Amino acid sequence: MPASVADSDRIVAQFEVRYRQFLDEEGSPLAPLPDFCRDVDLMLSIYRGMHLARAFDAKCVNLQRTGRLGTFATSLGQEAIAVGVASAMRASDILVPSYREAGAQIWRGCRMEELLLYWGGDERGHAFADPAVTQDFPISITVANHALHAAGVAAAMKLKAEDRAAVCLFGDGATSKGDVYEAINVAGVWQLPLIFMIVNNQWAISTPLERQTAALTLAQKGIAGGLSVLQVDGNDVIAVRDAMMEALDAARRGAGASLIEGVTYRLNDHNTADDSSRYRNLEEVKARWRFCPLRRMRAFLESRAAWSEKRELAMQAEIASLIDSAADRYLATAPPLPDQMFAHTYARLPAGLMAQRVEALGRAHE
Amino acid sequence: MPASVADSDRIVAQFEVRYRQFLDEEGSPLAPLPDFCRDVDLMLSIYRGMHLARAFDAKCVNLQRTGRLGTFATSLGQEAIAVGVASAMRASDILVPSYREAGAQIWRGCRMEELLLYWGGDERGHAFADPAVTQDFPISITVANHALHAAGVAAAMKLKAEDRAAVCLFGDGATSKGDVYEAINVAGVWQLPLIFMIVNNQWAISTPLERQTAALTLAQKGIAGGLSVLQVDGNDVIAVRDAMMEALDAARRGAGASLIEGVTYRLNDHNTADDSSRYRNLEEVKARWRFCPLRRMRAFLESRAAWSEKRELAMQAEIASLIDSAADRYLATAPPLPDQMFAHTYARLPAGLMAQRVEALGRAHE
Amino acid sequence: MSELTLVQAVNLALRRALEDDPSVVVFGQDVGRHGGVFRATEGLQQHFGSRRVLDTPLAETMIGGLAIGMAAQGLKPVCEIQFLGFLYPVLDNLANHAARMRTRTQGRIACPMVLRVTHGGGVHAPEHHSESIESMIAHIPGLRVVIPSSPRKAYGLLLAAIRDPDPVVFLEPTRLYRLLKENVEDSGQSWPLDRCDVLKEGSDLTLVSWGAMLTEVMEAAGVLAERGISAEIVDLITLKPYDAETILRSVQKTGRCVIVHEAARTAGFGAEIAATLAEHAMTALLAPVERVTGYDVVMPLPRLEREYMPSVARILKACRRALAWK
Amino acid sequence: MSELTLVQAVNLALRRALEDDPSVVVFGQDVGRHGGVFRATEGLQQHFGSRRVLDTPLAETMIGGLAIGMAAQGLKPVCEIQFLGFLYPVLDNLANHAARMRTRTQGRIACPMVLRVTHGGGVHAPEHHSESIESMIAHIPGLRVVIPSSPRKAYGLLLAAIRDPDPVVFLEPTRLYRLLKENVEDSGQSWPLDRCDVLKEGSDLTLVSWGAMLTEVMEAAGVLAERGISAEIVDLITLKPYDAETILRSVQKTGRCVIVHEAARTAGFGAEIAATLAEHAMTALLAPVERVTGYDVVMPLPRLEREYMPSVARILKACRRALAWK
Ligand SMILES: Cc1ncc(C[n+]2csc(CCOP(=O)(O)OP(=O)(O)O)c2C)c(N)n1
Ligand SMILES: Cc1ncc(C[n+]2csc(CCOP(=O)(O)OP(=O)(O)O)c2C)c(N)n1
Ligand SMILES: [Mg+2]
Ligand SMILES: [Mg+2]
Repeated sequence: MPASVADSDRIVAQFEVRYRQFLDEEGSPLAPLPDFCRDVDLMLSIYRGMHLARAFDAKCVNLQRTGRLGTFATSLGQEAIAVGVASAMRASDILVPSYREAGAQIWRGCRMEELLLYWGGDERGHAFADPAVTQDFPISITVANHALHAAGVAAAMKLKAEDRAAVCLFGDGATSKGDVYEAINVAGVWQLPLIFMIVNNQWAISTPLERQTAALTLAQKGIAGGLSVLQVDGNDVIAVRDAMMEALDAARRGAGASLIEGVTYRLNDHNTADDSSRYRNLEEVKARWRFCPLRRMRAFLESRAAWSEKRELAMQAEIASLIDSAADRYLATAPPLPDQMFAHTYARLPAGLMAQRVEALGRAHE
Repeated sequence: MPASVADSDRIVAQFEVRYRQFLDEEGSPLAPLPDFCRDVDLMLSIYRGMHLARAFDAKCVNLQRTGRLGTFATSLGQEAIAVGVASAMRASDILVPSYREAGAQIWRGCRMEELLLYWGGDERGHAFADPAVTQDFPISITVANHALHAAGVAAAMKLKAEDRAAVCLFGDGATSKGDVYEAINVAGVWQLPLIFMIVNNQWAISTPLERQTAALTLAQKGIAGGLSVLQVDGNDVIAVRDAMMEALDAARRGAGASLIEGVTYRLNDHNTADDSSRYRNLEEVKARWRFCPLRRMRAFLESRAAWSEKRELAMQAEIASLIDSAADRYLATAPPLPDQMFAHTYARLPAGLMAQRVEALGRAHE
Repeated sequence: MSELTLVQAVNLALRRALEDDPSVVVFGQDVGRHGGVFRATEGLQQHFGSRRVLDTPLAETMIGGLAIGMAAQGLKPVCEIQFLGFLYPVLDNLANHAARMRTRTQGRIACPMVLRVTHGGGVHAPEHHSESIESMIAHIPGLRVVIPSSPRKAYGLLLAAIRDPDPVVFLEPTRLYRLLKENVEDSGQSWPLDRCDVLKEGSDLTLVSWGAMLTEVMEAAGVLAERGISAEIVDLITLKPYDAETILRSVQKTGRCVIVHEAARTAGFGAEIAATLAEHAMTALLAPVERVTGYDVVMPLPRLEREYMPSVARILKACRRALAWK
Repeated sequence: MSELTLVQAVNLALRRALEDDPSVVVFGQDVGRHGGVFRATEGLQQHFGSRRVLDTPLAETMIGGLAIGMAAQGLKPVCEIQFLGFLYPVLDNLANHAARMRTRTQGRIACPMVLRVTHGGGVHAPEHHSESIESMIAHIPGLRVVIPSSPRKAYGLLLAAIRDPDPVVFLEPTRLYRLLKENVEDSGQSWPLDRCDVLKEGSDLTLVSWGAMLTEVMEAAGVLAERGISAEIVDLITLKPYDAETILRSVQKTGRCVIVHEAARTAGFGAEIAATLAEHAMTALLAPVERVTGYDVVMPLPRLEREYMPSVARILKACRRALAWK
């Protein structure tokens, strides 16, 4: 920024982007911790939530590799954002996720067998049964569209004067789409109770961040809509949760929308159909493991004497058995009936579709 | 901006928006003027260009009111942006205008009878005959789409390593559309030789700026894409031209794209089909006349003893006669033949369309 | 009961819906203080306040996206896109989300929204203001597409659309906005969706059309009547889901069918109707089906738009061909 | 001459076009270093450099918009949209600008661009990755819409599309990408646009289809042949402008026609073909036209996609109905 301003020019607006981090890679505090860190049970459940996310992710990849699941988008390395976000929300808030936030969805109440069913290619996986999540949005495969849906959700909350907020997650790549910008803009001008969390994992399939945008930070995308913006260490679950709590609080107070950029890294391929060695250096990936959010949190818990190898093993066993039984339930689910295509196309099947349905069902019984 | 930064936070990016103005409303310099102001002929032709724009605008409104032109979007009060922009460009640069920049189009070489023909409802008005503008884009009625076309034009220039730039104008309302943002973003990351000029006339039909966005300035929209941004007094043609020259120079130097917000005011209705008294206070409009760009420039020229009432009258007469003969040529243009619909749908008429053409032409001769 | 134009009938229906159902929210560009570029929403914000009737920023994708989110939260968004030429960016949200939200969540989340858009040309409007792309929209499973042809229908159909639990694209023929007045009772009575309306019974020939083109179709039928030919006129009303029964019944009777629409011919909705006849009325057809449509060219600017749009003369020519067939 | 899959043939054609014409520029998401999510552009950036083969930011509207600007400046943009479900946002630029630039400037500015998009389902892809909305695109005047059904055609048609002076939407059937290999000579020879290809001559029945569905159609024809029935198979190839002549000629001969497509039935492109037959082949038709199509429901997720798509059994049923008609 040049220091001098020509006579003809005067400064009419100034902005800054701040970066928030509490724990360094080794789990040592860099600053006084937020109050919620004193709640050891919470800290432990957050740690467990991240592990659950990671183990579920591994299970999905495994099921896909063995032909029992469709293409799956893994979230390895991004667990702190998922859990940091979900743990800061209330059940009455609404999650509007992309396709890489199983950790957040599970935290909020989506059943793992539901998510498996969805990725297994069955719409029933989106019929979330748990009352806590019946209003949460389905996984959004289309990049960025859901940012505007989240704005609509938040607009409804605001028009109904409810004490709730919407939370929308999307990737670094998504920030290039106009949908995200239009959502940012309307969130600003309508002062919506809405938090955008950009999951900046540095890659959009094969496209690295520097080919996505010339913006210095992704947080500054929010400046275009007059939002409160912040960048956080997305591998520091405490920072993520803290930033979210602040933003949610502002949203509920009527202070409007926020945009948070969580800086993290996609440690795995884009999805199970991808081979990232085609475009990404393995050394780069290896180096990023040092910032693993689980490792960091474990070190932190251990430094507080709240954790041990024994508890770690017990937790992993507990998680594995949970996931295995979810997978069993998924695998035992009866295959969908062809009628499923017709049942919910409209609230009531139109006459013309009835004939088609008859044809389809007849065919199925051929 | 809060002065203190919490321990957990550090500032990672800072931005500012500057506002540029050389002449006050009375035409008095507020700062040392750019060099080009010493070129009196240039100053006079810029002044004339603004008058021509205004007189042409009035003629269009008049033709519309008397049933000889279609719906027309007037540019009353916005002449400094049109002429400031066009006068800074080279013929080899490309103008990608919206629908309210007749002043810029005429400056560059579009014939007034062509523009009349277009607004009169005839595609031939877009077949610009002057070699200086054969590559300029047609008027864009769809708000914002053309921002991406301009980016494409600039990308072509860059890929071909040409010493040219594209200039795209659009309104305050257009900045809410994702197209503009996507254009900003790609202009940034591809370092395109492209200048976006936002014609902030405070209104998008009935929607005032404050219901369009919560951004403090429109210039800051460019921060989202990492562009150089600037706000200028859009009624100060010297400031507009100066900002454009700087931006064009940067574009040609390979220093990338700029976004300039020209702050002006729409003194007339949105278009000839609109009645702005339904939504806008007449007092507000009256107060804005004080900032009229023509008045300001005239005062400036008079203060330099470069102008007089006599010259003013002579210029107005000359302009009026030019416009009248353009209007005469427009009104004398033979009506379009039905074949015009078919002639350029494809480079070569496909077989199926030939039959339709025969039907249409037969019908015309019925 | 009062004499209303079509656009006034739209206004009345919106007013009624806002009155009756607190979940109805009207929004779009310039629909608030201004009352809409065609005055369809005139006075609504003044009466119902700016929490029920909202001006939006200028962004069509956003309007569609907001509606989906609002609908998911139990509101009934009724939004306006000023012209059909600006609907394209909304197709993404319509096809990928609005139309499939119910099925992709297996009924957990629905999308009861109405998107009002002006339709068609013939009013000397600027470029992009005269489109008729109804067949593109009608191809999308999960949507409803409705187009009224009179003030009374506009009132009843708009109420039906708003009350429908699924997303509806509601096309308003710009050319009819102020063309005719009709007695419209503010009865709160909706007009059935998914059913054609036989505007005029006849025995010699079936004319099928929708929206503003029915003006020319009626006129053509009048000319035919003078010549002693009795044309049955079917107003399609709903393009999706569409009522093939009524058209088939009519053609079973008349044996001849002329379909008239303003949209370009190829893959226009006339193709669907002609296809239905080819599938289900072969034995009844006494003459080849005729389509009188806009040409497969870009909708021209105003000076040539009348040359583009089906004229009474072109309709009559097609009728003559159909009637001449032995 | 080498044995290539369809996606390899696409790659070869791109390579050839980049080689032959310095104005060709290939761009899209992940087409550069990665070589495209389906490897259609594999090796191109390595060979031609990143001024000819460019990765874009993730924004479909932008891809379409850039192409228009580039084309106006004399480049030949050949861009990729990864899946047809992501094409919706591009329709705005396609319909409002690409398709009409030539006519709205009366020939001053043209828009020679090619938009490559994968088409169709049946490959167990995620949501939104299996769409077939070709009829929506084919409704737009000023565009060309092309869909190859074999590696050789893919090569020749893509070259033709790139050399064509108008905007072309080039649909690549995902299911065929790696299904079959064919000898493809890198001759630089283009395949004619706007013309159907009669894949197999026959006398009893005409089967019309395009893209991946031809697989089932061929199989059905094989079954029919075993039963002594001779089916003629027409590969539509170009949906816009479309070659009605060849289909009419075939149906004049066979008197029976079954149209097969994966897209939803209502206002699918099958309707246009059936309509053409209803208009111009009435006297030749010995049986009602049959359409075997996807249902008017949202394309289901993978587990049910085979139930959605026309099967050989459904095609045979329709053929039986058509053949049974006396
Ligand atoms: C609109 C749209 N375009 C393209 C795709 C194909 N696609 C799937 S994921 C992806 C990259 C997304 O990158 P980012 O937003 O950074 O999210 P991430 O995958 O890294 O979580 C692309 C291009 C899509 N799903 N939707
Ligand atoms: C995509 C699109 N949406 C809506 C319209 C209708 N419309 C025409 S001008 C206008 C307002 C534009 O405002 P702004 O961008 O500020 O430009 P101004 O008219 O003030 O020059 C609107 C909504 C349009 N032409 N295009
Ligand atoms: Mg990413
Ligand atoms: Mg404006």
